[in-house]
Amino acid sequence: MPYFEQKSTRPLPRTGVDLAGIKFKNPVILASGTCGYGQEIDDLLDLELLGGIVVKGISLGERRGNPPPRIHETPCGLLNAIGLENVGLERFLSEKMPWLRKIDTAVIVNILGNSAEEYVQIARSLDRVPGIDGIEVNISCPNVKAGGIAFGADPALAAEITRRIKTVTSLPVIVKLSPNVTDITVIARAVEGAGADAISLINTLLGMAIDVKNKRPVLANIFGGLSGPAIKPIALRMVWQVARAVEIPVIGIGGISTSQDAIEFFMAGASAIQVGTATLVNPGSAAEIVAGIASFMDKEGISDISQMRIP
Amino acid sequence: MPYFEQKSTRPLPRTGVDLAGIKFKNPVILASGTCGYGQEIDDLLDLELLGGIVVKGISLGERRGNPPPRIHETPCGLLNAIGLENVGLERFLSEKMPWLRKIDTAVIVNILGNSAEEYVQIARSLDRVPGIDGIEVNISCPNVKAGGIAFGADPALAAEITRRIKTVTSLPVIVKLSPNVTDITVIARAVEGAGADAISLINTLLGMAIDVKNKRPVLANIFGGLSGPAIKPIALRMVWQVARAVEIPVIGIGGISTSQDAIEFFMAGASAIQVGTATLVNPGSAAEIVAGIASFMDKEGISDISQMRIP
Amino acid sequence: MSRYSATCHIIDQVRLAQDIFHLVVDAPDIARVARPGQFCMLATAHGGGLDPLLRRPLSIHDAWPSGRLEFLYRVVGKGTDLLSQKGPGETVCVLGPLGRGFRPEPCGKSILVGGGLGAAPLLFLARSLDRMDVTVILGGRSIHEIARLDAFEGAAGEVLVTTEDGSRGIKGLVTTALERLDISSSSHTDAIPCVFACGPWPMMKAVYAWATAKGIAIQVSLETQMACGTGVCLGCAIRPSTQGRYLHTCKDGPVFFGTEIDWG
Amino acid sequence: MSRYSATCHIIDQVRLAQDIFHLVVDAPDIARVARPGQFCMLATAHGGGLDPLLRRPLSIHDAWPSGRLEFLYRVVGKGTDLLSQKGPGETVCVLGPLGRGFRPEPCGKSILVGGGLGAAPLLFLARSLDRMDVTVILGGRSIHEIARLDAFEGAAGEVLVTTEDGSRGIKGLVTTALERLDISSSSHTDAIPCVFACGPWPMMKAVYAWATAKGIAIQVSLETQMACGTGVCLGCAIRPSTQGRYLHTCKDGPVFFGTEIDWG
Ligand SMILES: Cc1cc2nc3c(=O)[nH]c(=O)nc-3n(C[C@H](O)[C@H](O)[C@H](O)COP(=O)(O)OP(=O)(O)OC[C@H]3O[C@@H](n4cnc5c(N)ncnc54)[C@H](O)[C@@H]3O)c2cc1C
Ligand SMILES: Cc1cc2nc3c(=O)[nH]c(=O)nc-3n(C[C@H](O)[C@H](O)[C@H](O)COP(=O)(O)OP(=O)(O)OC[C@H]3O[C@@H](n4cnc5c(N)ncnc54)[C@H](O)[C@@H]3O)c2cc1C
Ligand SMILES: Cc1cc2nc3c(=O)[nH]c(=O)nc-3n(C[C@H](O)[C@H](O)[C@H](O)COP(=O)(O)O)c2cc1C
Ligand SMILES: Cc1cc2nc3c(=O)[nH]c(=O)nc-3n(C[C@H](O)[C@H](O)[C@H](O)COP(=O)(O)O)c2cc1C
Ligand code: FES
Ligand code: FES
Repeated sequence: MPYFEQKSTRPLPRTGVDLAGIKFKNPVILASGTCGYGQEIDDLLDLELLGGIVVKGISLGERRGNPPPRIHETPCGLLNAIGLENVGLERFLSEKMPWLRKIDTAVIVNILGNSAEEYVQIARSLDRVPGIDGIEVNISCPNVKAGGIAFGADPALAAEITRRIKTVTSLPVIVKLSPNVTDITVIARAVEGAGADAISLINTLLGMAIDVKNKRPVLANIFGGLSGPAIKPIALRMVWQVARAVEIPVIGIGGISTSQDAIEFFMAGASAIQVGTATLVNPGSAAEIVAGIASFMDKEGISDISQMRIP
Repeated sequence: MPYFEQKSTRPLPRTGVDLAGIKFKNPVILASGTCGYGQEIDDLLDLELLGGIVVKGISLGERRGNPPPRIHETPCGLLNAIGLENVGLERFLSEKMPWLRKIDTAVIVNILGNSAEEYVQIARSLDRVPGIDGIEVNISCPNVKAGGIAFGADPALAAEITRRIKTVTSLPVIVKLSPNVTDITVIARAVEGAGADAISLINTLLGMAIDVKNKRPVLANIFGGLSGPAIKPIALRMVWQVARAVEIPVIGIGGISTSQDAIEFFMAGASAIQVGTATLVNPGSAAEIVAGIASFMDKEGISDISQMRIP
Repeated sequence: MSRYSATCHIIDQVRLAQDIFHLVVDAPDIARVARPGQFCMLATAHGGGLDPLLRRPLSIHDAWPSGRLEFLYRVVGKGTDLLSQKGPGETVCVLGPLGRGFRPEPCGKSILVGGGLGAAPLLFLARSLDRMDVTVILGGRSIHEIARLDAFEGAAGEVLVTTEDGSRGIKGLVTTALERLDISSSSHTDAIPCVFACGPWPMMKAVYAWATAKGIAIQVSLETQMACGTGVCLGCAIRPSTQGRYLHTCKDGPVFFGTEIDWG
Repeated sequence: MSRYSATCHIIDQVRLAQDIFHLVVDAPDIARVARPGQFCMLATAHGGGLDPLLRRPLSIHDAWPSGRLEFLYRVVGKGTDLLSQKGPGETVCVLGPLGRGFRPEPCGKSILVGGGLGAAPLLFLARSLDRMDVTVILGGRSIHEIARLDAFEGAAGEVLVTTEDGSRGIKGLVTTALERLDISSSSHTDAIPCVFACGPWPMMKAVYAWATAKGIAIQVSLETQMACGTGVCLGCAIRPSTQGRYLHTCKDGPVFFGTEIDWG
């Protein structure tokens, strides 16, 4: 009896997180652009084991994306210049949401526009769509000419987009920041001031590779976004800085491939994390990370993700 | 006879480069902070095979550097927070220069001050010191509190330091840029306008790592500079951008460990390159890179480094 | 879809020529559902190494109900080099079967054309067809580039070898053999033959031109850079013959009808 | 300095216990000039892999005029794991000998204290001293952590083993053995003994305290993170006992006099 009581006083690790008004089963979310619209890897990864999924960036109209080659492997990293190929808002709602709606996991829609107006239009159309739990505003895509990075590098523009989106939607708004800036805390504070419910970071770092044999850039787009383990130290530093600069929750992204990596981000101050490139390498990564976090918390007697944070 | 004549009409590849008024035997230079003052690895790497050496950053007074731990390995990268431990200007001139003077390779002195005044003072003292071929101004060190990065992120400050240094020295002045900025071409153009003879880039990217077991940042300094193959795609992109934004020569740095890597930088527009972390991993790297470049040029019939540049 | 991520025991790995390896692993789930022309993504880094980061795509060379899954590959870089260093007793992580394979159609003779390691996916295809209706043409620079000839001879009614240096078979390219082929003869039908090709781009272009001129349907297995192989990254885009959306090698292919793609 | 960067053939690699390996390579240049207490940096990535990026520091366990160079190490992470997967016929890149080793001094008995894999550098040291003047104390949690006992017994006049679980020798810590030692007796002199220690930090602290209390000079071999091992990166800083400059493990050490460093 006393033995039983003793056991029961120790609660099971609570990996769930409430963040920006969204309930996540656990703090592990699939990153935009690395899990399609979910259905594409449903057979290889049980999405219901995860906290959530951020779908591929959606634009107003369908986009063809950049010409190939679009990807290139670098040391412990991946360069991509997909150029936001996506089905567009309309087909997303009619073709992708019906399936996503049935899955018991948080669904976040990543959006990208060519202008503030386009962001607003997409956000407005997503409002009150059943099954959508939140919007992630991509002001940080390095691979499309208009929009994207231009907004992410300018605190005033970033704030304006955030503010306007907040007025047209009741959904929680997560703003996704670009790492290609001098001081990320400036942008973070700007979007916090404009009403963002949470911040996610980082998007990819702008990079390139050259094809020595053919004497030209490898990617048709010349530049691409660098992701993967190579960028983890930079992402972690930015999460640490932003978590200390704002009050709203921070979602950590960048090179996370193991539960150890994820825990580093929680310690840096992230309330949740996203798994990107790791899913491309091993579709089961995110589920393995969920299990690893739970067993770490269990072993260390941690009952809530937020307890891991280094003050 | 015709066979012989045919051979002799093909000139040997000319790997030498004249850059900012400095004659380099070849375009391969050791990067500051990764080769000490040269003598430390003289037995493992014949410095006379190289184009030049940039010595460890020199400050006015001797510096103790940051407390340990100072370094940490990351995926394909290295985080360091040495904190500019160095012998100081006086001991550098009296203890290190006599040996360096005897070596037949270009000697560049990397300098760092806490204030514009300190940069000027060091630059003035180096002027006309026999054996010194140029100054590399480090306005990009992420690991010291005052100076360093603060100057490298502000075009006006960067220009002012460059201008003032140019007035007190007749030595060629190379300004070394920080990658931790939104738009590197702005800083590049600012220092070009202020009279810089060349630009070198990149210094390290600001990063961090967390010791999950002990629940604290790995480095005593919390943040450190990320170098090595992991950062090559970012460095290459910045060299490409800067080479297209300024007229003065660009020296490429960042993750170069093979001649293939070096050639990517030449194609991106670099006139010379520096080898940093690769020397730590394998002291012979730079000499291997020199040999690899020569054999590539020979095979491709390239007679001058500048021919490799992609227009 | 039924795709599996498996840590597989290596049953055997044999060097067939200077840089050509034949790898056999035990992968019951994958082998059971695999179709000719599909491929797998194989992890190549040793230990916990993260470089190379991405898995490498390799066609399924053969698959058996016993769980035996075979690959035939050439060492061209870091990833394939590391893979080739593994031996029996060790394991390799395999993701598959991936993509859309060959679609056998009612036709006369099936002409399978493999250039170099393009032969890899053709053995499994040949074995899935009626042996007597299959003609395999294997081309290479020299006899050293023709791998697993015995296996092909066991699986096909006719095997023609072409080498550029004439060290074996017909001296010339695979198209030299195609030109000489009597495409009307077939064991049991006068139907038009169909062609399945895999190999270097210029070879496939030439075979496509030959087939098109003859009015023969052709399916080709293509290679592009891939990050995921599962359809989520959209990195493996390939230009379609129309002005529309890009095709994606890892899910719309790797096998395409010749008419689907832009031959440039 | 005479240091060498060599690609060495592996003569032998034997697993001595669960995670302890004994590696023997052929490295004539390095072995010829190596001194006890020095170390080498070994590349661990396989093929052209760049992860792990840095080489791993390992003490020279033994070195012979024949060119035979030995290491004794424990698998603790990715690098040592990859190293342990290599075998005879393969090669490993070794940089060495590096650093400042033990400095034998005129003294009475030499007491060599190794905790766990801290034993690694002590065999070469023992062999360089007069066998009869050497007492080796090897400590571990259990007998499984005591490696190469036979070799030590061949090289030292006296070998004491301590295990925390009592599975062999004295039950307790190396300090338990030290306390029991009759430090005045020596084969040919009444001179004060000297101590050479290598092992986990708490152990070395305890041995340092013991030696200091007895007025005995002690040299310790330390471990810090290292990037280059050659003295150029200044990454391996370690706090000195004075307020002055930092010491650097790879060039001022790895062996230090106990009085040189800040015991914290
Ligand atoms: C669907 C498909 C099936 C294939 N089947 C086979 C096969 O059965 N046998 C075989 O020998 N080869 C096959 N290949 C080619 C094989 O994937 C490459 O040779 C291999 O990826 C090279 O990796 P590496 O690390 O050795 O070379 P590296 O040049 O170091 O690779 C660098 C990067 O380029 C990619 N890459 C290099 N060459 C190719 C290529 N030809 N196609 C696609 N990506 C490439 C690699 O995957 C890696 O991301 C196939 C490719 C595809 C797309
Ligand atoms: C001078 C010196 C001599 C050594 N001699 C021996 C020896 O003879 N036998 C032996 O078993 N071990 C020895 N070590 C410790 C050995 O270097 C580490 O166990 C090894 O580097 C771990 O690498 P890993 O990749 O397996 O572990 P990981 O933990 O994956 O390594 C990650 C990083 O931390 C570094 N690191 C991890 N542990 C240590 C450590 N204890 N000291 C320094 N760096 C570390 C690694 O070099 C690497 O850069 C020595 C260390 C030093 C500094
Ligand atoms: C192939 C690919 C496509 C991506 N597409 C998007 C996208 O559409 N929208 C977005 O916000 N981020 C996109 N990203 C960025 C990722 O969501 C993530 O921020 C980044 O890759 C860093 O995380 P990682 O290192 O875990 O991959 C993409 C990344 C990759 C690799
Ligand atoms: C250990 C270490 C110390 C460094 N010290 C300096 C320095 O004193 N001054 C400087 O300008 N750059 C310094 N750097 C930056 C390098 O010179 C180089 O710019 C950077 O490491 C990127 O190149 P790499 O990837 O080839 O190492 C240092 C880098 C390392 C790794
Ligand atoms: S390789 Fe990722 S979608 Fe095809
Ligand atoms: S490890 Fe580089 S100086 Fe010691």
